[in-house]
Amino acid sequence: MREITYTEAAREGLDEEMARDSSVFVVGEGIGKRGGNFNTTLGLFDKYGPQRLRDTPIAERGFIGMCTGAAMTGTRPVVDFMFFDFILDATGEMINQIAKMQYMSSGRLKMPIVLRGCVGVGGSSATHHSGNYYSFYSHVPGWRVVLPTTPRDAKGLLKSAIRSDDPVLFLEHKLLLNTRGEVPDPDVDELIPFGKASVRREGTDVTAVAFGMMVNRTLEAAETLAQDGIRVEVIDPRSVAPLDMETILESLAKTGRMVIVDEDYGPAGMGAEIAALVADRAFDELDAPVRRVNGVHTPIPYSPPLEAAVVPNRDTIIGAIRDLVAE
Amino acid sequence: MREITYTEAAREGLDEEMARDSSVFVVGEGIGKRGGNFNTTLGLFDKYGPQRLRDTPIAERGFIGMCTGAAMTGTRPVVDFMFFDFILDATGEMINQIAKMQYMSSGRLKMPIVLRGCVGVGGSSATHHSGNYYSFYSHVPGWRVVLPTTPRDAKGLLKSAIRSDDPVLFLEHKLLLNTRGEVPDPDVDELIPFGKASVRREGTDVTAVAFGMMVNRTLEAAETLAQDGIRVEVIDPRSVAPLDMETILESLAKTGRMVIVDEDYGPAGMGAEIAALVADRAFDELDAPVRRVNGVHTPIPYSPPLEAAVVPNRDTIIGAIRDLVAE
Amino acid sequence: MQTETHAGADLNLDTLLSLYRGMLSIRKIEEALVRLYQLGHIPGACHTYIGQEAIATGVCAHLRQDDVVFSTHRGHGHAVAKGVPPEEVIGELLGRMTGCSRGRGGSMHLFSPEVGLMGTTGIVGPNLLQSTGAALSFQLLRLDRVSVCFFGDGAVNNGAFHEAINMAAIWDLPVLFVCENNMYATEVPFAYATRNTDVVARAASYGVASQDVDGNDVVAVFNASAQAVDHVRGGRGPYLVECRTYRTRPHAEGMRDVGYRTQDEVSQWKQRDPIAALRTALYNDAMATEEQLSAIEERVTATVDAARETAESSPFPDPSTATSHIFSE
Amino acid sequence: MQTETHAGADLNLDTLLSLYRGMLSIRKIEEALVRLYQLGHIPGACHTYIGQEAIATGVCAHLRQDDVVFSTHRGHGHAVAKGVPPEEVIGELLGRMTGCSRGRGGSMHLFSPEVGLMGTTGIVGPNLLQSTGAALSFQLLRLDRVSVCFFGDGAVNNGAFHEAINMAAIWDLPVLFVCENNMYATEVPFAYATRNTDVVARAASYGVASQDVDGNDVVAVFNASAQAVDHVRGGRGPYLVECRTYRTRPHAEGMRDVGYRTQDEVSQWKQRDPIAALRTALYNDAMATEEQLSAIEERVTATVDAARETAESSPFPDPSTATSHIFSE
Ligand SMILES: Cc1ncc(C[n+]2csc(CCOP(=O)(O)OP(=O)(O)O)c2C)c(N)n1
Ligand SMILES: Cc1ncc(C[n+]2csc(CCOP(=O)(O)OP(=O)(O)O)c2C)c(N)n1
Ligand SMILES: [Mg+2]
Ligand SMILES: [Mg+2]
Repeated sequence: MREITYTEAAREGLDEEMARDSSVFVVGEGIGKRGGNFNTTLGLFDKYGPQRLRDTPIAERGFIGMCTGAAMTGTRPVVDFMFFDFILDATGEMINQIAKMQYMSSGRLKMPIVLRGCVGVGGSSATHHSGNYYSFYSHVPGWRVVLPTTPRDAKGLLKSAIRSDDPVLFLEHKLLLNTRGEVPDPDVDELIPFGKASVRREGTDVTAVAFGMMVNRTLEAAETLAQDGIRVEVIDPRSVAPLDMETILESLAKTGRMVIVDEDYGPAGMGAEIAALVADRAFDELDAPVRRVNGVHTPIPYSPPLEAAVVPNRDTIIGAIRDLVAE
Repeated sequence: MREITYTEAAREGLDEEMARDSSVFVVGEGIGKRGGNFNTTLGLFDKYGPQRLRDTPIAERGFIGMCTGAAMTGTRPVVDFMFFDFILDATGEMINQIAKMQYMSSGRLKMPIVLRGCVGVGGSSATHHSGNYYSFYSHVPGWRVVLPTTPRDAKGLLKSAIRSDDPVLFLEHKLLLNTRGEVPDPDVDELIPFGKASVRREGTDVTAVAFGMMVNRTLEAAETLAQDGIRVEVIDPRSVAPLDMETILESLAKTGRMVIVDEDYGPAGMGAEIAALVADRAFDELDAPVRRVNGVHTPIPYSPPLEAAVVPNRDTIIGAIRDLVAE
Repeated sequence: MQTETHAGADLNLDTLLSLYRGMLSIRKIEEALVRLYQLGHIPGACHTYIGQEAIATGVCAHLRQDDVVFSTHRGHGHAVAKGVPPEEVIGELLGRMTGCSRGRGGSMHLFSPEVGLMGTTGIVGPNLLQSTGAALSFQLLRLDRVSVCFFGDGAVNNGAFHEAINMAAIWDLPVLFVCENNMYATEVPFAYATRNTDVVARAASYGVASQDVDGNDVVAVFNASAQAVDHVRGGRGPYLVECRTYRTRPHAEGMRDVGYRTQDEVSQWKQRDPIAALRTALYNDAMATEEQLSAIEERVTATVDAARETAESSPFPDPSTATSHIFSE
Repeated sequence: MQTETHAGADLNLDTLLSLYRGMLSIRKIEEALVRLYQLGHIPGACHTYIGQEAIATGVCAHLRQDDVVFSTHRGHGHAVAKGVPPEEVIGELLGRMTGCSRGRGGSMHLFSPEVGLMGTTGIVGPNLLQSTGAALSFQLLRLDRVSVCFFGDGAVNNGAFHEAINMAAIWDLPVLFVCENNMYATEVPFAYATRNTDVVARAASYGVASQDVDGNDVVAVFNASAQAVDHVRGGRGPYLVECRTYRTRPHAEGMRDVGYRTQDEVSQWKQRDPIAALRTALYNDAMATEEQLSAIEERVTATVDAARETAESSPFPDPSTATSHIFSE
């Protein structure tokens, strides 16, 4: 298979869906001629024109609310929002409207809208450009939330997102954008389903469930630990809502030990949910307490040494897994 | 001690703090001459005038952002927002600005702001007037979040909130507003600290941690269960951030069993966090898995039979506790 | 200002009677809801449209079924005018399975996409944005459908107004903004909440065509909307109509209604009742007889009575359906 | 439009030289930052103020230290003009402990409340609201302090603008809104993002006093701000000054800068450089000699060089402090 970058793969997926379905359109700041702050739409303006690649004013609440109305009336908006931090201004539209529209209308309206953009800490982006915030959208009902970590998943999940009649948050960790990986040929039309975890590495001693960029860090950690004979199974849930607990519990049944690695904050986060579910459903299979490795509970600082101190890294993860195995 | 309502108690606390400190002021829709949609400011307009009881346009993001600036410059705003659902439009200000202001300024700015208003399901308020949403503010750093359940706590916590130099979300379950309870005399000046749980009923068989309106429901359940000899210890954390895990773990050490009762959604909610912390810190003390009783994971419907079906009630709680004891 | 409906000027009798019937239907439904509320049969909130009927009626008279309407917390009138059957509106407020939202929504969440009612909203603002989005769909799909947003004066000071009208303007979207300026948002006067209460002038400052109209004069609203809908459907971009009006009941049923407006003000506006005004005009202009008009009133009353009975005898939704339709599959 | 700074008209030489020095300081700091960025020493974003120096300089010349400034992502110039020492600005972008935000913030989170810099923001909009809130504090505390908000044309179409200016108007709050209209928000032209690019007219539509000014003419900005600050401090309510200007560098360092504006446009604006314009005027009006001006330039360069060196030799923050100051206790 050919190797392309994460951004290229997602862009290819977008392009294919726009070609397939003329009701798909994109809005965002600088996603037109410019091709997007992260090159998410590079080249598409020339292909699909200003109606379907529509630059917007700086009005996040406005254009997300607008796209809500569009999704109710026959088109399929993709909102390219750059940083999750920016769309906190649209939370009202996302929670009160988008998430509830199908319910409020008893299923007579659909909500085929995709919000896509960056999350995550890295590159001294500081506290207004480093947010994660996805756990909240798994907490409230009504959203599909995906966090692809490979180019192949990025493409396949974006295609599924655009075809879905449900609202989807498609979140791209900024440090993954330029990573490369194998992606099937354009004619393959591969759709990756929501709620299906990917076992990224098999192992028998510890189950490590990791999200977003932490999948890569955890795979590195697993590689190192393998040299000491600690075999870590690494699971990438790929979507946080729905969450594929089946795959997670199957793995746990094999290993008896679990660590959850999430750059996002710990309290009431994804790790808490998984730990609570595991404690509830697989209490007797646990050989040790479920451990969580999270980003430090603080606003994200700018300066490199401070920034590095608040995100789990390979060593933090290795340490946590060694401790867990020792218990 | 005299008995007054929850709303009266909170209003008394607000009045006392406004009398004490002339830099305290209130903004909101209809909180001036009208006295507030929930009578939260009744009578105060006559006492403190339109400058300190300031009616606002319908601009939740606007007036919360404005009060952020006020709190940075020497005054102490209290935002009376009516329903939590309304201030989802201000999430950007709450997360990116209010929560981070002290951090971004390295502690050189303080953020003495209180946001107060209703949460919760009840009275067919339907999906735009029933939100809880507090778990998100325990997930992100920077907020104090209190959920008083008695008139006395409402008064004492509101007074603490107004005197605090940190931002505080003061959340009042709509079904608690007219409940009555004992409150010390006005001259007592009782402050209730954040992060200190209240053991509302002692017991030795099961620890029930309940939030908001669910404290009352759980107390009712405990009363019924006592007749069968099941002694439930009921803990009201009173604040979800900070969370008093010490009191919770102490109780668990005694009972070995725990249920968490929260009207709010389960996934990545407060119950998940407590269950995860318990699993992490008191794994060996658990005689049974920690159980969660939550509101159903759905937008809140209007019609009474539907609404009743999505909130835990006395019987749901009794059932969960019986099951837990039986394990 | 004095509402004086001139019936005969340019509308034919059928149209006038249909406007009369339309307003009256809304009024009778609202009156039925008030009584049901007072009897304790409406479990949630109820914001009536009494006094403002001319607006929904006059505007929706120009809409096709495939045009869409986005409304507010005060949306019963818009629902009815867009074609939601009375029993479905009443049923919804009673929380019944037969309500237009199947009992899930209540007063502030009325949905009937089948007839183009795309929702009322419990939150002030989103309807402005969503209507703009529907217009964007129609533009993208090259359809000559029109999107209409009803909103109150209170929404004008919200950021949603600013962002919506600006986007509608720059992209020439086919959306008609109808501001129902009843001078108050709950108890807060519009004149307190802004230094510029001239919503038409504000529309102009975004480059949006606009006009204002006596919102209690259904003929005036009808004529203004004819122009407005024509403008919008013709692809000439958005349009704003400001209707100056008044609600004669409290903000919501059960709320105290004192301290922010005078009894005098209320009575003066009651004298400008849009339904009575049209009735008087029809009668004065000798276009309809007292009997004709009374016959219409009787039929409307009978229809609404029957609708109320149907609604009241409809079942509540099954609690086991509380979680259906969160997602599409 | 042609920037032609008339130096002599009404300002004395000290003021003019101080404006010259002020603008030059900002420019030299920005140039140092550009070099540091190109060397890879600035770990995060860097949006320079080059070309817009007249605005911060002309406005802040009228402010007291206890007046407050709320700024944007393009805030280095405002920080310097309000009195943040150059080494603290450079240090902050380098992520050092001695930065004005102790290394926590970087370019878009500059704080120095000691001198009235209440923050720059990485999010477009909040500064409009916060400045209004500071003005509310001053009104409540009966202080004659002034709150100033700098914001770009891009912020004008955001709901925060609408809500902030409206509240400032209805409560007569002492806030000065300074719109730096440089015609683009990133690559999106203001003329695309709105049908009404006349920000002064928009202020008027909220009942807010306003004037526009050539933002590349520091004397014009100085004079307009004198009036504006006087108005605001005198308790006559908010005021908006629209400064028409241009950024001559890319939106942020490291960004491609093609496709949305012509080279021609950029060069034309470079010829209207505010610093060169003042220098020429001072020289033409025979108010200062070439030597005087060059001497100032040398001193400023030396100061900035020293500041850069100080910043570069400052320590990085201690990772163990990463979580301090989340809360007050
Ligand atoms: C965002 C938001 N804030 C506050 C409210 C509470 N509220 C409901 S209706 C209303 C007044 C609306 O006034 P207006 O838009 O003029 O409509 P009217 O009631 O006069 O028809 C308010 C403040 C709300 N529903 N949503
Ligand atoms: C809410 C929000 N949306 C988008 C951005 C990304 N962004 C940063 S600066 C900018 C353009 C701002 O334009 P303008 O206000 O005119 O200021 P200028 O850069 O021209 O000085 C954008 C879109 C942001 N920071 N915040
Ligand atoms: Mg109104
Ligand atoms: Mg600009």
